[in-house]
Amino acid sequence: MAEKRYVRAVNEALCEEMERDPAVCLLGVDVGAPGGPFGATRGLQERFGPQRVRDTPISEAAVVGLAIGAATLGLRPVVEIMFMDFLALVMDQLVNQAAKMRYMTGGQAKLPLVVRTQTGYRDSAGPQHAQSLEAWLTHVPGLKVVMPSGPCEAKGLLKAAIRDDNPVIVVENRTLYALAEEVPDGDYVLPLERAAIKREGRDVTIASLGVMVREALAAAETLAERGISCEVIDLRSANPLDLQTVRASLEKTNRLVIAHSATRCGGVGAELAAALGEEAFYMLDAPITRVGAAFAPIPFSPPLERAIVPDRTAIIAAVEQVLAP
Amino acid sequence: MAEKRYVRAVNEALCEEMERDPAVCLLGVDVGAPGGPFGATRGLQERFGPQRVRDTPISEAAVVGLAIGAATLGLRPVVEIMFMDFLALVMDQLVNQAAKMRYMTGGQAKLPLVVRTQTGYRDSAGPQHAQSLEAWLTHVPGLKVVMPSGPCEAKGLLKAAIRDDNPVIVVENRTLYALAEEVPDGDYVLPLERAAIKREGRDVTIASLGVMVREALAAAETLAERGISCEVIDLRSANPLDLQTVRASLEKTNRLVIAHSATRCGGVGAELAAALGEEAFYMLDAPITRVGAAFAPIPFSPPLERAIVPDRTAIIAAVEQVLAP
Amino acid sequence: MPAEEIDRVLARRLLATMQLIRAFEEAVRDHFAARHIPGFIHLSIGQEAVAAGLASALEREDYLYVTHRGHGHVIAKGADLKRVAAEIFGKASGYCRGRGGSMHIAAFEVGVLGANGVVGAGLPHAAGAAWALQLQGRPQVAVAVFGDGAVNTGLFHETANIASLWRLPLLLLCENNGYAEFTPLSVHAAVESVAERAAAYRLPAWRVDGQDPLAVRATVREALGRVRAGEGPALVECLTWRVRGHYEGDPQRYRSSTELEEAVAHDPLRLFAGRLRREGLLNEAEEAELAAQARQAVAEAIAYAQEAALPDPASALEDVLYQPSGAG
Amino acid sequence: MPAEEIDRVLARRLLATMQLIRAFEEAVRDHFAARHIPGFIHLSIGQEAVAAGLASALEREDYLYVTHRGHGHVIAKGADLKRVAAEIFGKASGYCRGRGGSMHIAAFEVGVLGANGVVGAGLPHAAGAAWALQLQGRPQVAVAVFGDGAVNTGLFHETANIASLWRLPLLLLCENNGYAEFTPLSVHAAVESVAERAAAYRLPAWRVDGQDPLAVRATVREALGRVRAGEGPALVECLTWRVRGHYEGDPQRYRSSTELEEAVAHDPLRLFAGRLRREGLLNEAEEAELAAQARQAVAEAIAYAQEAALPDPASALEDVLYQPSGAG
Ligand SMILES: Cc1ncc(C[n+]2csc(CCOP(=O)(O)OP(=O)(O)O)c2C)c(N)n1
Ligand SMILES: Cc1ncc(C[n+]2csc(CCOP(=O)(O)OP(=O)(O)O)c2C)c(N)n1
Ligand SMILES: [Mg+2]
Ligand SMILES: [Mg+2]
Repeated sequence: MAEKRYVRAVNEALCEEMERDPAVCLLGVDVGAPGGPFGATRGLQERFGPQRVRDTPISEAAVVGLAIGAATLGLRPVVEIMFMDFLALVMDQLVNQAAKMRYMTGGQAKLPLVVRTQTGYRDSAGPQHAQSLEAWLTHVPGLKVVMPSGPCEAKGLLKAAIRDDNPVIVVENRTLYALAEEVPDGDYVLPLERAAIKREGRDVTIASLGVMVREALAAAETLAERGISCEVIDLRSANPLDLQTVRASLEKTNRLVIAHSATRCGGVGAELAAALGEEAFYMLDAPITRVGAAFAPIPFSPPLERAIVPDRTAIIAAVEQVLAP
Repeated sequence: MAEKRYVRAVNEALCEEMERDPAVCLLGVDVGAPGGPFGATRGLQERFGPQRVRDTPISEAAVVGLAIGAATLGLRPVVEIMFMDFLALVMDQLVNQAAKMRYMTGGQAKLPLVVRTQTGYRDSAGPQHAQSLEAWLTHVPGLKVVMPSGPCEAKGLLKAAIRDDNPVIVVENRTLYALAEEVPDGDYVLPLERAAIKREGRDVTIASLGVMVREALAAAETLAERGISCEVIDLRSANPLDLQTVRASLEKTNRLVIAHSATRCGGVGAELAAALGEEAFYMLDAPITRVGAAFAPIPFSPPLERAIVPDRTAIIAAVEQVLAP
Repeated sequence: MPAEEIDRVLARRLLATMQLIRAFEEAVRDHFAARHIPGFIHLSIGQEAVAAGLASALEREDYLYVTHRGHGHVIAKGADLKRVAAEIFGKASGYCRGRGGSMHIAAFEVGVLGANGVVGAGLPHAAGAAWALQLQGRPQVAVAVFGDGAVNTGLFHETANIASLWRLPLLLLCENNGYAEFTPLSVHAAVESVAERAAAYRLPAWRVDGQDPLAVRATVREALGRVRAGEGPALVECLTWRVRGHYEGDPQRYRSSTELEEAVAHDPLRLFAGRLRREGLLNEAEEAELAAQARQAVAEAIAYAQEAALPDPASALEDVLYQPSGAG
Repeated sequence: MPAEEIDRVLARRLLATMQLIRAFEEAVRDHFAARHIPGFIHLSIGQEAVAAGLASALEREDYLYVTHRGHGHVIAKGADLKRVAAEIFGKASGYCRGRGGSMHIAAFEVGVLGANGVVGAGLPHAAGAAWALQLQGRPQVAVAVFGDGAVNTGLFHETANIASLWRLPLLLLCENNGYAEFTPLSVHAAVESVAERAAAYRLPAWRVDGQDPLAVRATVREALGRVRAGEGPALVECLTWRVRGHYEGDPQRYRSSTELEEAVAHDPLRLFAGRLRREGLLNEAEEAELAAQARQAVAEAIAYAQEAALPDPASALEDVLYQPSGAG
């Protein structure tokens, strides 16, 4: 075990899985010789050769399509889509093709395919480079979607994704790439479909996703100083959503705040709130409250961006609101 | 006023708007000489010429892109995307381009652009021709989305969409194309952002979308025989959602069932339930219950398809559930 | 077709394949009209020589991706006619358990990895299969069949560029029937010859009479010779005639009766059988016998499909995801 | 450039434009390094002759769509330098009110209808603008600028086919700098010449030295002659050299020092100024004065941008939708 940065944890996961299984191979714009736009694939082409680590043209839809065909024949391709916004270019291949392939062929196809992508904000990446679009994928039967909230998850979830025999989308966060923490060496694999309790608490449950887990933990820290005890859940998976873990926490706290980076309206929090609002109706002492981005594109200029995207302050306000008498 | 089929109401709206405003023009696969795959554009190329009613190659993303450029210069293009499933091919142009164009240019661009598409099920169209994907669009600031539930809406909402200066997606329903009802002649324009109460009732509110409005009305009829009085709301718009109308109804009924064709998980119903679960928490006498498609692709074979997609029976069951003591 | 001598066995095999496809699709046409078959149906009547010629040039282990108009290719590749029929009828014993239907038949056991309801979407899948073959060092090739309409999709372009760049063992086989649904080629493509567009990717390309199964076969063999030798992908454009509408029920108002008569005049079965008779390779009795065999096989397949059980509604939620055995 | 006599006024104007772009981008480079500018920055240093030559061949009323590497074109088209700078600095008085930044500058008042952060995505917009011009019977043209990397996107293909088919008044102008981010052309395209790919759409195409503003201008004028005459779209490929990294901060590990030196050796400003001096059209003092003017204009623009107000956070929710005046 050693301190590793998030991006290094991704790199390690890829490297180890490629060592372990010759069927694992990488595809994407600049993933090869350049080592990836953020360095996630650094050194891998040197190590595994240009056939297994392939730079592609700017042809995202075809590249996901290639991965589908290759996965059908037993490869385990890992595609990098540089920014999550560009998922919009590959939705047909992801949704109409990959997600339905097994079902539509009556079980003939098995599709061990990973799409890695990343999102992030507060770095003025602007309207076309900062979206969190996982809610689209939550609506799609046949996909799995995870959002690693830190270096451990980055490694453990990616390894699990590569070993899974279904299409899995892994949404990393570029603003966390430089974050370091202790990450287990070697075979460290986390379950894809399970949420994790990151901090135990009694008064309010905060269910959070991706980078917002960090904000939720910071909010919980501040709130603890005010005598409020928050249970922070890292949902980890956006498809499927681990309702059970959140429900179990609600049994204790009876209050729920949901926090994600994506636009609040129509985000993953909507499904979570709707599902638990139904299932756990009689458990709730206050309305389920959601924190997410305001209903606007994400602007470039820092003060505007800050006005649109959520942070720990918004979580604190939401917690206080659900606790208000 | 005369009886008109749904598809004829669409045709009339297009024709009248093209008469009224020479900037209105049509684009899409087979919309020209052939009059559209479902006849919605029949006769329009003859009438308005091949420049204003243009058959396009199978290049959906570029065609939406063309419409964006043309709209910027003052045309009011109406693009037809043959099946809603194919929206997956144009998500970048819709979401990263059209939806953000006005915002991203600081208000320089005005984008009067309509995308007409259609969905439907119970006709064994199979996994790639039967999806309702409006929830994706609900999550996108900068778009308007309507789903006409009958011939009147088909005409009135389409005319409003064409006159609106923003990108509007109109989701028709092919299984309703042959349905006829009285539709006002001439200038009949419905507001884009407002839900309509289709049946008044006291006990339960059913908020429904698109073809499910018809199922909800049928369910309400049956339930009335059992002494249950349902208020049926046609949401009409998926973006924005008219929460006010539903909330006002809830004040009376205190119980809400939401019904749409789309996959239940992550559908528009999630946002509606989450938003009202928060806003109207203290009004609710029972959990908000959602009816939608099961979590699977939509299969071809009729018994399988029926097992996946929702209908009036599911609505009746949901209403009975929210009324159960 | 070059003036080499025609191999009698091969010729009959090609004719038999074409007859089987024709008989099958005529039966599908009739059962669809009689409402025994749900959904949409796209028939390849008139285009059978492409499927027969192509498949005869492939090994069983080669991979094939087809289109919404794919019955012919699936049958020619050797799929079990009963399971094809059962799929089209939406039955549980269909290749896809009734989930796909006509537009989505896949028969992995004979290398048919999928049809597609989204035009162009299968092209990169074939290239991906070819990439896997290349990586795995296997001798097979992958073939993507697509129509003239698909050539205008972005995916055609992206796929052709990557395939050429990576020298993938891929054959791009275009069935140019001059129409994308109701829109003629001249209205949807800036260049009438698909093969001509191949130069933009440095793809070697051939243009061939798609009504002649021997010509299709010879051209595909020539192209595949290069592909199998590791020289990278190739494109073959087959000029062919669609006799029926885009889908069953299409009244074809957009085609003149002269044009329709011309399409019928290009019937590949009649042309090929006539030629075999003229060259003394087939007499009328033999032709009739082959046709009878095809009809017989089709009748059995259709009867099977009609009697086969519908899927259990409870199975509708199976196989959304692959579940390793033992897992929930 | 043909041996015709160079027009002194034009030559100086071209040089001045290039100097303005260069001075502006050098200032942006420095202020970005000093963290005065948020976000990402893509500079066109080394490529200025394309922007200057192209813009000099356009009318003010012609429309232009540019890329993530678009500062030069926006400036050359005549945009207000202050508002360009303010946008890049994220200020309220920027062209896009600070919502777009470097990657999304649009200046409608001078016909720049947008830059794009999604490679290839602006191509159909330009074609759509051209379609509107055609329908409206207006004499202008639309121009799409894009890089060699964008040629591999499906949208390039779909747009080129439609534009040719519809004979749109569109110029496709490719800046081939040999790289898409860190990936060289040979690794991303099956065919090294973009112009060669134009034949697949029956597009007339030219390939020109993009370091020579007069050559770019002459070629664009020739191409636009056809376009304005209603003969349909055309493609011009400008061969050019990117001196800086893909974005500011890119250490360019993927390029040898020889290659970088070669890029610098192709500096279009030095080459063009040298030539003007050799031909007696410019002396050193005049060159220095032009450069000083450029630096002065840039200094004013940057000072303006630095002092300009940040946007009011309360304005962040404005203009998500167009609201007719009077409506809520
Ligand atoms: C992306 C997409 N757009 C539109 C359609 C509707 N559609 C189905 S088949 C077809 C025409 C295809 O033409 P072609 O590729 O020539 O094949 P053919 O039908 O002639 O065999 C169209 C437009 C579709 N299925 N997919
Ligand atoms: C669809 C898409 N894929 C990837 C990227 C990331 N990206 C930004 S610029 C660029 C390279 C573009 O190369 P080129 O078109 O040659 O333009 P240049 O940067 O050389 O001017 C890439 C891959 C993107 N912005 N959009
Ligand atoms: Mg065709
Ligand atoms: Mg480039």
